[in-house]
Amino acid sequence: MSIRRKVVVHVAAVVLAAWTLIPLVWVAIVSITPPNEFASRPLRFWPKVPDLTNYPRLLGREATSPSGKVLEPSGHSSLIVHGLINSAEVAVVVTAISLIVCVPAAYALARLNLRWREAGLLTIIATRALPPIATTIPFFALFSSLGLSGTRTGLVITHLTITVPLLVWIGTSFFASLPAGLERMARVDGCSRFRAVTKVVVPASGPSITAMAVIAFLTSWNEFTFALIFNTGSTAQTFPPALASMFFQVSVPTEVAAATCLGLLPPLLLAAVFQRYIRRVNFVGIQ
Amino acid sequence: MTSTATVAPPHTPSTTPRARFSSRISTNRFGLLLVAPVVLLTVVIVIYPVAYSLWISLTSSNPITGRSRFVGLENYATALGSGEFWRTLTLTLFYVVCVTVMGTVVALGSALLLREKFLGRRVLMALIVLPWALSTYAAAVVFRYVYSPQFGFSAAVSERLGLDPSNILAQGSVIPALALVHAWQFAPLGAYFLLATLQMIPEDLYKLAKVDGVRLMGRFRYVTLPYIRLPMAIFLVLIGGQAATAFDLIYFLTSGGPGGSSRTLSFFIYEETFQNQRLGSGAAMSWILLVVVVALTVGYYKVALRVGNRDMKEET
Amino acid sequence: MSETTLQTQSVAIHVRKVLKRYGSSDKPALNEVSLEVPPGELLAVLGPSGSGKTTMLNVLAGLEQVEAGHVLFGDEDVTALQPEQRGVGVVFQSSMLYPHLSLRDSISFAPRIAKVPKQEISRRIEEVTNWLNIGHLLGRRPGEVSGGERQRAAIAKALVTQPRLLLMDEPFSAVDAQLRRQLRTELVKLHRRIGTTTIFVTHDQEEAMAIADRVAVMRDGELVQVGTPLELYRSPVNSWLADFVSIQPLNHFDAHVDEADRLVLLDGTLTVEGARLPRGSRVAVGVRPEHITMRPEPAATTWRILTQEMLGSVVKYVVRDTNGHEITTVTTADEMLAPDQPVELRVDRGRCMVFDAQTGKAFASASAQEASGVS
Amino acid sequence: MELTRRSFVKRMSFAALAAGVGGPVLAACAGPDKGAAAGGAVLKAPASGTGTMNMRIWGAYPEFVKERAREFTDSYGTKVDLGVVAGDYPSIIQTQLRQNQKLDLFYGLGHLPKGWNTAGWLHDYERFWNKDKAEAEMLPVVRDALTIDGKLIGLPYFAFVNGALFANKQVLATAGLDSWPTTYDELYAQVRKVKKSGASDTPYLPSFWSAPYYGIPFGFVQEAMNRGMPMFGAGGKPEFDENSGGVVDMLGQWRDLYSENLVPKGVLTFQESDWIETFAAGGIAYSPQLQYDLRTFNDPAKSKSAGQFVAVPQQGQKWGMMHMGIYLTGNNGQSDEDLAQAYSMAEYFGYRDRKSGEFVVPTKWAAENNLTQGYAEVNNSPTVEKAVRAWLPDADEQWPILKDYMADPQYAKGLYHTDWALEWVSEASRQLPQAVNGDADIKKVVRTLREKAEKLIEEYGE
Repeated sequence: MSIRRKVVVHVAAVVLAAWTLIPLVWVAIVSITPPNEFASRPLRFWPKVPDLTNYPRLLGREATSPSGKVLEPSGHSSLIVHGLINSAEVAVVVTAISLIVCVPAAYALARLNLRWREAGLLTIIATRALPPIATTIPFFALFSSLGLSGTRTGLVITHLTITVPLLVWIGTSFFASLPAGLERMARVDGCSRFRAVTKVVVPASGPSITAMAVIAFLTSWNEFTFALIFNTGSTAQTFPPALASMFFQVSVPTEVAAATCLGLLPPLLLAAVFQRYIRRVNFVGIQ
Repeated sequence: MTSTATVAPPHTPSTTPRARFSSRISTNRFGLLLVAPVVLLTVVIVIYPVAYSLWISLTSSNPITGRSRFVGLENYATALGSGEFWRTLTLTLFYVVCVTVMGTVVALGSALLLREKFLGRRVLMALIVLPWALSTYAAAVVFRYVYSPQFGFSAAVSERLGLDPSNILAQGSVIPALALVHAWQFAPLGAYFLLATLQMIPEDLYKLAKVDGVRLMGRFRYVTLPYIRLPMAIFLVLIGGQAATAFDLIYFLTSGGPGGSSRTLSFFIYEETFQNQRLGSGAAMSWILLVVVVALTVGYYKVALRVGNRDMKEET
Repeated sequence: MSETTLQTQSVAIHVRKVLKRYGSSDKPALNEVSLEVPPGELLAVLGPSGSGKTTMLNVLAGLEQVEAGHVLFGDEDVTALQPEQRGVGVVFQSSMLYPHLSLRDSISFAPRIAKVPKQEISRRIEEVTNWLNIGHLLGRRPGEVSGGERQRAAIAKALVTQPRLLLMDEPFSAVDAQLRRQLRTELVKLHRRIGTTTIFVTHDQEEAMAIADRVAVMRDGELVQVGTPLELYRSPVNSWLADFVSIQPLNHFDAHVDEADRLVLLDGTLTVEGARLPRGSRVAVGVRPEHITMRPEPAATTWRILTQEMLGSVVKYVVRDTNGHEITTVTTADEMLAPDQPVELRVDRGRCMVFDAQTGKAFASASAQEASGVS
Repeated sequence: MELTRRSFVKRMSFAALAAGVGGPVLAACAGPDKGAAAGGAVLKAPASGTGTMNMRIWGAYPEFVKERAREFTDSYGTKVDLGVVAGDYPSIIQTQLRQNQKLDLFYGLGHLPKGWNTAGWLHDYERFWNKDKAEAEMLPVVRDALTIDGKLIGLPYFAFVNGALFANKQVLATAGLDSWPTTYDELYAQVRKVKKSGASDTPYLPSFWSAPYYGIPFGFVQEAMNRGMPMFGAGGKPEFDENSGGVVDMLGQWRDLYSENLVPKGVLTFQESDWIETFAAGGIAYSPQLQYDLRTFNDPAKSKSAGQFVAVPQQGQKWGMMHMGIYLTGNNGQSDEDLAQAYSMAEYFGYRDRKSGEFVVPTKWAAENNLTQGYAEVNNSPTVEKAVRAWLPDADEQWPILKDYMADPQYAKGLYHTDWALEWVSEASRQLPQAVNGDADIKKVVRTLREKAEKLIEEYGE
């Protein structure tokens, strides 16, 4: 590689890193800016006295500010803490159900040469073209009669409408890429059809299934529209509407920034840890 | 024969236990059994509600008085006859174009870069996943801190450069500004996706092109592009569909403003169904949007596949 | 010698009128095929691609359900049994091991499923892997060992289940020629040692002839011939098979029987004495290159050497007659004859394979045997 | 098509599914099926608190409400499940009411309860044991606002002036201004002077132009009313039009403010937190704000120009209008006992503590957060005055000004007491910004808004 090319490539790498990170880092910086330094003129890129108190305060603890003042827990702490807990619960249940339902289906669609395979996959993928707001309309009516509005169960159901088609889609392409004949070997090794799936195909697809799980978790954790419409203000409120309640209200922007960081940390960590698996996602899936 | 130590008892039909259920049924039935939960779930929580929303779109009901009546295609006619609907549809298409262009440029640029060797490549490869891990709502919250003329990063930078912090979310620039957030959030997926394809292009092809005296842009046009056209098409369909149905980004950053400058069809539907609670006309507009998105997707897919196939044929 | 403690079994395999069709296809993949395999035999199923040989293997393993007919292991009818109930060991063509497991876990997978006690599994693994010389690789994954080691591990995996029947689906197709020959020899030795009935599917006739006790040749879903390599070599039932099992391409001739009971080949430039066929009959004759005796004869006028090719222990010559007909001969590499060398050719009746001119079927093997007796 | 066994089974399962899920759905979609919950004798205050009450509030000061809820539980035994809602509050709550979520006590704004009551989603307070006493103590404007169809619909959560005109003394001093504006025209003239003087680049922050639904429509209605322009008559009949000057001229002035860059950039997409932050950051001369936020602006922890923010006196010109928060009770078919529990909680939060007889929560609201209440006794109490004077700049001058704001504010009853106020407000929040930023012709916007009201009257009046 010529020197010139080397320089160009490294500069481009720095630009890409900056483009990716600056928005995130800036929110983190705002979250540790003390209120009296916030929005100072001219704007500072780093606070003179970093102030981490927003975090313990949002998690419901008292905190001592850099100036030694003892600050009460944030008024939004229960909102945020409950939101985080609910989000985690809902996301875990959604992930579990999605995997239980989608792994066998994706496996079957990818490897069993079913009749109606194409039609099934196309239907599933077509549902992805629905605007999320459009699916809320029928649920609007459904939930009132079933009493599911404002419950975690209801939210899990709505999240499944997104994760199930998505996971079947990407799962199908995952399983299609498994070595041929794996199940035949399992069969002669003494597995029934079903055990061949559970004992061989699933373990052999560890990374793929991990990627599916991560994607299901992220999708649920980040889901906003259903959570806003059905669960805002309820005890089953997840993090996104809780953050929205702070965002749209008289909150100190630095505190909102800290809340944002708290809510974004789990997906960011998860994605960073499992990014090697996520990279395997292949959307070509169907031909 | 040398192995005579012992001989296992012969298998006889009477000692062979019955095969497990999953083995006894035909492959097709076993497959249907595995697919059944998804089919059932999809029917109950996706197909049925969607079909139900089709029914809703043929009705008109008042949220307060509770009066509801069947109106046939009136909601569709009203939507298609209203200037506001066409305005939001046009805005949606503009938004989709902005998002796809920006998203593709960033994704392709990242992929081309990540194919090179440089210091910290592995780290960067892992880093770029981060925006993707957020949804558009979270990206919107994050970019509020970038765009704000009062305390945003962009304001801080422009101040340092001696410029007047401009209002990025103003009439003229709001759609590209929102599209940028969308592209920021969605491009990593495209980058990974394209990179996987780029890495399959044989290095020899580039050498050959070099020997033939093809310049950098030419090498991109004649070597790289034919390979990535199909994955690129798929990425464009994905990001385009995402953009067409995006709502939370707009909800958080502009609420459709200023003055309706960012009221895309998806947000318009939100206003109609949720703020006004006019489920009928909201559902009708959703269906129109769905048809538009599906038609564009299918049309685009077909074109892309044809072009892709043609390229591949030229190759061989 | 009894260092083997692995409990091996050898059952007779009976395949009776098995019919198998895929989907709605009219042409059956197996068209009422019957096959008898005595206990302990190493049978090669040989055929070109699409001949139904892999289907046959799948039917034996239980991976495919048959439409009609029966499969018996010994006197047990296993037709309706699922693969997991049949007690067969299979070495597949590709992905012979579980990619996500270490060799040890792959090999012990089936006995673990069968709930064989742990100690017993270890004992068997130790024994089998010692035979195959892969004991030191057990901790690795398939991606971390060489192709040959993968093959050996796959065989070990098939053996630890102590199968009644060992099935192998072109197991050596993915390795290079030299290693393939080596593995073949090892397989034969191993089979001698364990004596399990083994059915080996291949499209490589050389491989089939080299290792098998008997070879079953398949074509278009039918069994063409089952016999020892020598039988196939010497008495193929038709000209297609004769071609298919020969290493060097056959010389084919249209021939007729003349008044002197001679087979007249190539407009008479080559004749074979003692046809023992009705006068005037028209037949197809196939002669293997190695069965044409060639002798340098400066005075000969009909045949001259066109090209020669050194093939190691033998030399292949293409010889041309005055009419421009060419035939191929192979002789031992004692001497090299130069091109243009006039030669004399002789073909014994016993070396001729005579087929019906229309159907390509061999004439009754009795006459062939008689013929060979004469030579 | 032949009806094979398979296809028959398939059809049957679809039918079963449709019947199982579809039945209730269709029933639910038919609209409100409960009649208005009315009638019945006046209830007795419950002897003890039981069960759990669902409470939903707007996102302002959630920690304050949480603390009061804890005190209520300690004192009365009733547990409180408190939910905080912000953003599209009316739509979110209306959705939950429609979906029959259990809402025992929840916050509503003045323009909401009329329609909700018509739909049968609310329990009125006619059976509340202290109804007459509470009504007697309310400010007249508050009592009027809370009386819907002749019935008391709830108890006051707060009552303050929305769009109270605040000034930043520092900026005015720099610009050399020393007299308060007495009309909107004077206000806008001063704003231009400030900009000219260089004291501020964007001297005016019309906080009510911003993105939320309670932004620009409220600003529009309040400025029109304060300028004496008729807006809505009886039954919500629109009394404005595009031909007679009035609101058209007013919007023209707004358009000028915007195009002359007298207002901060991005104001049309501001959220509430943005407009508070922007004013608190200094550099703005005048801004109509929520009255109670005067405390926020003068809080050094939240504001860089604390001590500089004062309310502009109403000298013949009213600024802003009455803004009402209301404790409402949902009608989910609850028993009289449960209703009494809801009343009991409403009484504690929105009236007097039954045990002490004092205005406990309202007084704390007013004293701690400057959130004025629907009762003169609370707003003028020594506790509150003392608390407010503690932080209020120029307290001797400012305290009477603040009291004056609450003396006789305008209230947009003509609009608010319609079944369709929410819908009109939504439409206005979309139309008006386009008039301000020049996307749409002002006259056309005004006509659209009038026609919208007429159409809604027709539809709801059917």
